[in-house]
Amino acid sequence: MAIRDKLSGNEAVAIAMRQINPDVVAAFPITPSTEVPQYFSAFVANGQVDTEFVPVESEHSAMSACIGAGTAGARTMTATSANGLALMWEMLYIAASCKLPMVLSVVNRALSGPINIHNDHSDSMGARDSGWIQIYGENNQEAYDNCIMAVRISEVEDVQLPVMNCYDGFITSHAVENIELLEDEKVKDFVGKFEPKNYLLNKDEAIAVGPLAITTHYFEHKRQQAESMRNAKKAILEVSADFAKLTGREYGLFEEYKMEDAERAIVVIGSTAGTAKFVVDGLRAKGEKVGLIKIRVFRPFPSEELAKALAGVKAVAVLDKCDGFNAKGAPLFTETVSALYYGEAKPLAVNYIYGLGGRDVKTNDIDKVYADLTEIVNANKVDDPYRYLGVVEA
Amino acid sequence: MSKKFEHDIVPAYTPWQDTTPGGVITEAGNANEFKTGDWRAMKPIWNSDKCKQCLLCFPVCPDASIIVKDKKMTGIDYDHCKGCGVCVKTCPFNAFDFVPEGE
Amino acid sequence: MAYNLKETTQKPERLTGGHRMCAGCGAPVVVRTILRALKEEDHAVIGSATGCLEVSTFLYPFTAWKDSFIHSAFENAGATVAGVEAAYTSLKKQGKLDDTYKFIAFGGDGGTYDIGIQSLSGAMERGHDMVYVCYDNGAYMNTGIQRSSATPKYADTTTSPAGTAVPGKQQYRKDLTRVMIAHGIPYVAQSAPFKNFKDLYEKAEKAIYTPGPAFLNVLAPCPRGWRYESERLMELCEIAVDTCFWPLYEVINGEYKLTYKPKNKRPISDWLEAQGRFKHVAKNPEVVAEIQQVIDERWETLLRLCGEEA
Amino acid sequence: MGNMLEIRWHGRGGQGAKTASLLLAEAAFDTGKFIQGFPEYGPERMGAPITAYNRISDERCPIHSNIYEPDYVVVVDETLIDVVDVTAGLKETGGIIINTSKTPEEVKSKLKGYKGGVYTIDAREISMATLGRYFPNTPMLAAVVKVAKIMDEDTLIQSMEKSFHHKFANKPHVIAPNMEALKKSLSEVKGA
Repeated sequence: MAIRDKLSGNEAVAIAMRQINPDVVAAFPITPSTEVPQYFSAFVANGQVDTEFVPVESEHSAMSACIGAGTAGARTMTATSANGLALMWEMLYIAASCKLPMVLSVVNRALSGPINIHNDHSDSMGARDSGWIQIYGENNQEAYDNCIMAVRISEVEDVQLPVMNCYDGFITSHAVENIELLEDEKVKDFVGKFEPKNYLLNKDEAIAVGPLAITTHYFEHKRQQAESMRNAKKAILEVSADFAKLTGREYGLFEEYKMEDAERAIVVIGSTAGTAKFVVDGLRAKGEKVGLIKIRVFRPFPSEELAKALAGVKAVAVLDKCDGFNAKGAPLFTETVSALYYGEAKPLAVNYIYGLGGRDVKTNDIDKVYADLTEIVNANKVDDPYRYLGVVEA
Repeated sequence: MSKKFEHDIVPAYTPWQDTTPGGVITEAGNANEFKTGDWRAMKPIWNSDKCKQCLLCFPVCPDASIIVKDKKMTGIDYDHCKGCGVCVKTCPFNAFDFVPEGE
Repeated sequence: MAYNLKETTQKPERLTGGHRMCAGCGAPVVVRTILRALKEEDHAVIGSATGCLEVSTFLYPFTAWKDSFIHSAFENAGATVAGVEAAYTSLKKQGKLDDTYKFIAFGGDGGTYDIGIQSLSGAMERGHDMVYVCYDNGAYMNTGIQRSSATPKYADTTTSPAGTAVPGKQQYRKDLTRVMIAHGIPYVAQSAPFKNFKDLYEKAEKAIYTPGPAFLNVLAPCPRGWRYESERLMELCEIAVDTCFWPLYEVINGEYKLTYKPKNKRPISDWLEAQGRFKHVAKNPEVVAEIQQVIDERWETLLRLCGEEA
Repeated sequence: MGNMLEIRWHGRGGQGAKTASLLLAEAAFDTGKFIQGFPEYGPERMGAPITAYNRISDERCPIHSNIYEPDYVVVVDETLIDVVDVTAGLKETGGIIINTSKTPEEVKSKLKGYKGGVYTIDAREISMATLGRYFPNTPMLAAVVKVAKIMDEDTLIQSMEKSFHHKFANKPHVIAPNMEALKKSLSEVKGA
């Protein structure tokens, strides 16, 4: 059945791409995503895929070529990191506004400056409002699984939006771990054929894409785009349910870990969730009622569901692997708190900015957060909700 | 979602539910339905008797408004002609008059 | 088949009227001729950089393009159309498509010489089977006549205004055609709407039907930016060509060929005096002499490259 | 994670410490273990000190941090002992394996009073004798497998034979020398 292997996250994603066999991949090298187009170009060189690989001269052109290819009627994929994603910025918005299915694997890395090649989430979090669906994985298995599911999610008829498949640079991208792969045929069947409705290379109907839309039309276009993002939540759950039937691996909008009776909880994204689960197990063994929520889908943000999941806790710590520079709290925190505002209960909430520029996140760091939550519960108030974890203070 | 309009011409302030997904237009060349003739301050008038059918007026028109049928100039498409006068100036045989619009 | 203007009128119009370009604009004249060079049975996908041409021909919900058209941004027409071409190559290879498609990207000089040059260079270097056409009107006309690297020296633009201390743009124009020739692609040409359009049509035909990347740099007068009466479009092109401000030539696999040599080379003052943007220098003998010298040098270099006698 | 084994590798960029950690992960994976193999990435180029890690366990390990209290440390280049705190956090129930021609007793003095096991292997000599070139990976891998009892020797030999056949499919003549290097290393690790 499933194929047991040991792979790095980048290898796993490249294999997923081989199995998906997209029509076009256009990509530019940037650490730590570089290996994805490298591995993939070897598949191209060895005739293992039908893909036209376009080794562009910049990430801006990577996304531009993907937009050209996608609108032409090709199933299209790419990968990038950090400054590469930043250089794509303008085109990210355009891809989303064209309602263009596409999968971009974002190997999360800190944005310059100072220049730093290591992991945090400042790249994709900056792009959170570009109109892309964002799915985050904890490890190589999830990066692989999400890559395959992203293709389907992206192409759901009332969604038709591009998807970022995000996973942590180096920690996930370069670490070799056990993984279960699907057989090529199963992936092929799961993703199915790409059948775009309107496309440039339709000989029966020439189309025009990418208009100037002035005040009479622009707003309605954006409202329609917003609707697609609203529709995405259901689509993600449906595709994930199909994937679970195939693999037994269940995915939702987020993962609840030992949350049933939890009084203190951490909300976190990415590989740190694994480290935190280990800590939760330790504290649970000591009888502490702690739990964890790992956000999988950040766009669309699962507000109602998250508020419900946190309704029973007394205090929650939201961990952001990027700063928001609004002097008040980082993106996941502000989204979580605004979700709670409309929820049935409002637990005390605190934000920790952590792990910037690859600062290693140890089990002790997570221990400290749960300990702080205990203090917060005891005091029944949060003095300063905007905190840092692991930064060196004077 | 998305209502099909004639010539794919989505009117101004159309509800978002009815606008074309992703701003795609599927009726190629529907700009033909948009009349730019009212931009004209000056109007070229073609005099068929002076015309030698050299057809130089045809490629120089920015608005594809020189009507050519079976390799013969037959008239001007005033729905789209903006009155730039390039045809007037280019014609080696002075076959066009150029007069203020409305005269 | 030899060029015959009358025959070309039989071809379908691939850029319709009803677009919003200025009255007398040179760009749609260039575009119409280039598209006529397509075989009737061939499909095309046209791309455009953001600019006058794009915003005027695809103002929602109206498209003036009879073929499939894509616009995405300002600096990336090369990459965007390259992506479309890659999709075609892939789908064709997989047997998912059997019609013939041709790919043409248009960009103004701002979108080509300046902000778009990286994407253009990349697309040409990678060898996509596409044509990139620069309609060169010598400034950022879409945003209100700002100088570009294609703007001629001394031109008065809104970001190189003719002032009391500085008489307009202070740099000579970049020779983008030569830059593209340096890419070693199979076909590069410089053309303009000229006489009966034989030059432009034939170059477009070669560019489109030469396998691999091709680049056309085509002069496209802008009555507003250059400040001349709109009806003089063809006259302006003729002056540009006959003064050797804008020589007509092509380079096929590295071989230069002059496609038009003026019988009597006109003085550059004819070019300067024809346009309001040079009004402040057109009568200044020192400036005119300086420009004339540079025009002469560039022309002689070109003649040498084309194996012509001066 | 009851029986999780954590290993830290010290090497110099270009010497293959990262590759060695991945080979170890692969060998352990073949015995049905859950593994992690990851380098600590930086801008380091050839020659700079680098670190790589392994976790080997019976269950999937969710932790994604570096390793601070390893069970074993492998030093691929003995000159690093003078510049890197190689025994930092090293458990005294475990040990350190150093690539050197010296005996464990001779290097012990440089280990800041570390009281755990000290092992040495002359990977250079073994590599030169078997492969004719200096590739310390295979000897170091053999040494750590033996010292840390990651698997029995026969299992390692079978696993590596399979791996070499796959890896060197295009140059089968190097398989036998590599196998020889492996076996020689298993018998030449010194210390306890």
